[in-house]
Amino acid sequence: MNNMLLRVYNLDKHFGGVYAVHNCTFGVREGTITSIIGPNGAGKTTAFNLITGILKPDKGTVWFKKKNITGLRPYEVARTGISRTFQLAKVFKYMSARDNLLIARQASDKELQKALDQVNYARELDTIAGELSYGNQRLLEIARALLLPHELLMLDEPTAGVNPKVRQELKSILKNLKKQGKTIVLIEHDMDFVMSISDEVIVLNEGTVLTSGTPAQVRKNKRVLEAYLGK
Amino acid sequence: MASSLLTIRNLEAGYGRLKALFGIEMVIKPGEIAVLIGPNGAGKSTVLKSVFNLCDIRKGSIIYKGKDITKLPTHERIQLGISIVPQGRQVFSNLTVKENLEMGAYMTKGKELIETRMDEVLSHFPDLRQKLNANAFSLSGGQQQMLAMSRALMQDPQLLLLDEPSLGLAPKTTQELFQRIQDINKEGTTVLMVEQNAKAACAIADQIFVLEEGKVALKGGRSVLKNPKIKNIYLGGHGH
Amino acid sequence: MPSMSGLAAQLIANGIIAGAIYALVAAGFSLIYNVAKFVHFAHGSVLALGAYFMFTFTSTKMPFIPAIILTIGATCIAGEVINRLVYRQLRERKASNAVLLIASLALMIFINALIIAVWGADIKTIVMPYENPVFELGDVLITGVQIDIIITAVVLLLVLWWLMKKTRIGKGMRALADNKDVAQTVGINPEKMYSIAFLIGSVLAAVAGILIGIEQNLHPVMGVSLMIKGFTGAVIGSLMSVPGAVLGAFLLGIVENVGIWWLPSGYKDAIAFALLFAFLLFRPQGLLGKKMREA
Amino acid sequence: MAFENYLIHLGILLCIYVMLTISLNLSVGFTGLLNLGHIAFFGIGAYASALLVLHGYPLWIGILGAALIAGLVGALLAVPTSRLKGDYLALATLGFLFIMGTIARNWTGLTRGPLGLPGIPRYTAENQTLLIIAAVTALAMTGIIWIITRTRFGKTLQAVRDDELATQMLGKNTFAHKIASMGLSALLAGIAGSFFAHYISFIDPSIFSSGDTILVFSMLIVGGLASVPGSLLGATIILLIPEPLRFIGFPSALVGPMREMLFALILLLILIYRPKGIFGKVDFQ
Repeated sequence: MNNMLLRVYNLDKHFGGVYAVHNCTFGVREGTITSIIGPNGAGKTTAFNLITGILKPDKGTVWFKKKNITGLRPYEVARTGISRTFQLAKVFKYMSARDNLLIARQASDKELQKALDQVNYARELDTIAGELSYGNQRLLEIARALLLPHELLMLDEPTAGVNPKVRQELKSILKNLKKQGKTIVLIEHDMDFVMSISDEVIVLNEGTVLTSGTPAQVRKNKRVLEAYLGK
Repeated sequence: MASSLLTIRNLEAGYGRLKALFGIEMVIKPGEIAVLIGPNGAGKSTVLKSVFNLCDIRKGSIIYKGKDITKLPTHERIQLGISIVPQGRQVFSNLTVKENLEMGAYMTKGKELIETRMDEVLSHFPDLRQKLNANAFSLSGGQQQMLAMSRALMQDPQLLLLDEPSLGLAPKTTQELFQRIQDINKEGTTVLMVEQNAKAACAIADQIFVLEEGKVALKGGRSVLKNPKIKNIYLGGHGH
Repeated sequence: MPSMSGLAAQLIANGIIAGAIYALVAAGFSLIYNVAKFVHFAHGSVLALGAYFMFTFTSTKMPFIPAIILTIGATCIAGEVINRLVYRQLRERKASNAVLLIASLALMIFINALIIAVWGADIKTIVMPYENPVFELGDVLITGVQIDIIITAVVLLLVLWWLMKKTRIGKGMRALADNKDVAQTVGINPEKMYSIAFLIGSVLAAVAGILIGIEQNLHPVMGVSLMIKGFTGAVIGSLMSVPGAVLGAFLLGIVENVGIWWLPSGYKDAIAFALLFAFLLFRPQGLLGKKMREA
Repeated sequence: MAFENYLIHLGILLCIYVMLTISLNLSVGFTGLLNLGHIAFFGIGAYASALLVLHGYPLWIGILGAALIAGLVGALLAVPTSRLKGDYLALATLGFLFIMGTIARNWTGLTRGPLGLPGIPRYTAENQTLLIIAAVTALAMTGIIWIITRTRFGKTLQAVRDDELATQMLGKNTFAHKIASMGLSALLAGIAGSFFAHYISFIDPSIFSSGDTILVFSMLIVGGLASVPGSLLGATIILLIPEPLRFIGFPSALVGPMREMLFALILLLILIYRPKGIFGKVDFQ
């Protein structure tokens, strides 16, 4: 059993009396694809923002490669080897695709083109990011996150707003990355996508972990469907 | 057409480049409670926003009482008797409860008419009556949601659109809220509601639409939740 | 030699007079900021226009009251012209607040230059039909006009408070300032509200222009320094609320005038800028504002 | 002969405004910092250079002092202000401009207050040589900015402009980048200030003027944000358009205000109809 690359203990974060995340504890095993699912407002994106330093937790700790990274600033977290994308793709809209990628890592055009091919990005390096379709902006952001030297890739709803063809490609892309030994954790709503590629699924509800396990275990668990359909 | 208060025909809509709906068909009869459920990102809220012209409609049309209102500006829809309670307990936090209600009747002329309607509305939400002079930000989450609904009711709408009213509310408050929605419906207001808490919403619904990826996947009465397809829609596993 | 406490009393009185003027500027400015959500820096120049209109109308020997009414009317027209020709065009093109701020600075420069071109750069004084008696209240010397300033400011601010609290239009503006999206769902038309906010702002600017024009003399760039003082007062009190801004403006007037007890009078402006800078950096929400959420 | 001198005078002014516009472009156009305090650094540079030389230091110490002092103040100002967003950053930097004006007016011991500093020694006797030096400096600065914006540092500044949070998540200390951008931008403005002081050989507190702030912003926006050639063109257009006013025979009292009204009007029209400017592709955020 490979060890836990990322561990989160009793994370708490509330906004004006309402708990976004409460006593949230989970781990991500190295070399796996781990998905975080749960109904709207379950605290999935807040958990991502707490791990990557965008939000400071009120209580609890975050450990990465056995090092406590709680409270580090986002650029410090990135330098420890965590690379992430955002719920709404955040590309540098006035810069070309090439310049977007060069911020992550200096590389030759050949290498950059290879990074883009890896995510089936269908446009040249010179196109300005702002003029791309939403799907292509999403792929560019993922390619950029892959180029940044990292050991953990965090994707926040990678399939959101992406057409079904690209969605299938994303599945194969993530599987290839896993083959190369990458560890991936993603927030996702498309259940077909989650159930078909995840080694481990963590179910968040009302800011805390309801259950976790293999896709089959989670699908069978009555309380998960109940969380979605409500009491 | 008389049998339909609101008809949505082949609706395609989204936000800028992001498409969310891929052809929605829906007929809502006067006096019923219609509920839209479905997994996250299925486009539930976008349907509601399209009826109120709060997003970009690409194709299809919205017929209200036989009239095509797809392109009608927002404030004219209010005069037709449609009002909306947006998602997330949106209130005028720095105004008092009474002022929030008065703003609901902003387009109404005549002080007495506003007073009588305020009494009617407060009869549905009695605990707001004691808080009339309190600022809205001092209310609890549940009270804020009830204030947002009362503000919409001040327009005496024929069609009330509710966007996830139970979000962030405790189960007990949600039950109380749904009871109030039924009372309001009994007095003749048609309700179109988007809800994540599918079980509680379907318990009071006359017609249920289950949305998946911008299309209506399932339609039916209160028994629709028992349909085995629900599990696949919510937890995937269509067998690829 | 007046006793120490006498001098202190006089400084405080001067502070209240200055505070009253700054409050009128701050009220107009923060109303527009709250409702239309951008910094209308040319508000001071509109005030200066008011003063110069008053100068022109009174120099035609017309009676005092019609001169005041004409001045207010002309200033309101100027305010609406600015709102419609510049800001509305920018809003329709989805310009960001940064663009609106730069446009307001350009307007400020434009109006100041216009005043110099039309009225000339020399100092002007408004001829008062009746003389300006000096009263002695204990150790404090205060002129009739200065008393008028305080009374007019207090009355106008109370009327503004009543208008915002008790009338349908006032509540509509506060609702729009609070939550624009929800305001539109109840049928409030933002552009109409912006025009009304500008109208009220212009009336306040006109009255402030008249009062200052009578009490001090007129110079083309008077609007800029008054705008900075009114704006500093608004930031100190709270940009988020008109009452907060008014309180901050009175506070600034007093602190500035009492401050020159220790510092040479030339440093009155420096006190204001130091306060502005400190509040913008360390407490942008002002004394009364709620902590703004960072994200 | 007189017309030739007038052209040389215009040439020197143009070089100074190119220095100001291209340096402003670095912090506003390339890094997205709405810095309304740029003219404060121009003034600081002018005073620093004039005071150093008037106190007996050689000219090159004056220029170096102007650059370093303005640059240091720019960097220091960036530390507290770069936490602020959009409006508040603009207001704080504008506030800084007014503060510098007040200090210049009241610190009579150092700056002789409203009397200003007369008799500032010139770089060179004839204006031709000064024009050449100014042109070389302006083009050098333009070259430096052109190169910087193509380096990795320059690309990161543009990433900070487009999305600071995403830039942080790529391991970049955006706080340090913003300080460096403001510092360098101020340093170059300081040099422009030194040129101005030693050319006009008299400066007073009015150098900290909001009018000039709008003038340089017009030049920047007309040319286009984040466009180096745009800044050159913008400075030329805005400086030359009002010049004919001098010859139409308006009373001299009218020329000054007419000039200011004209470029304020041009800026408003550009903001409304062509916010991206001629060459620009970046909008204000």
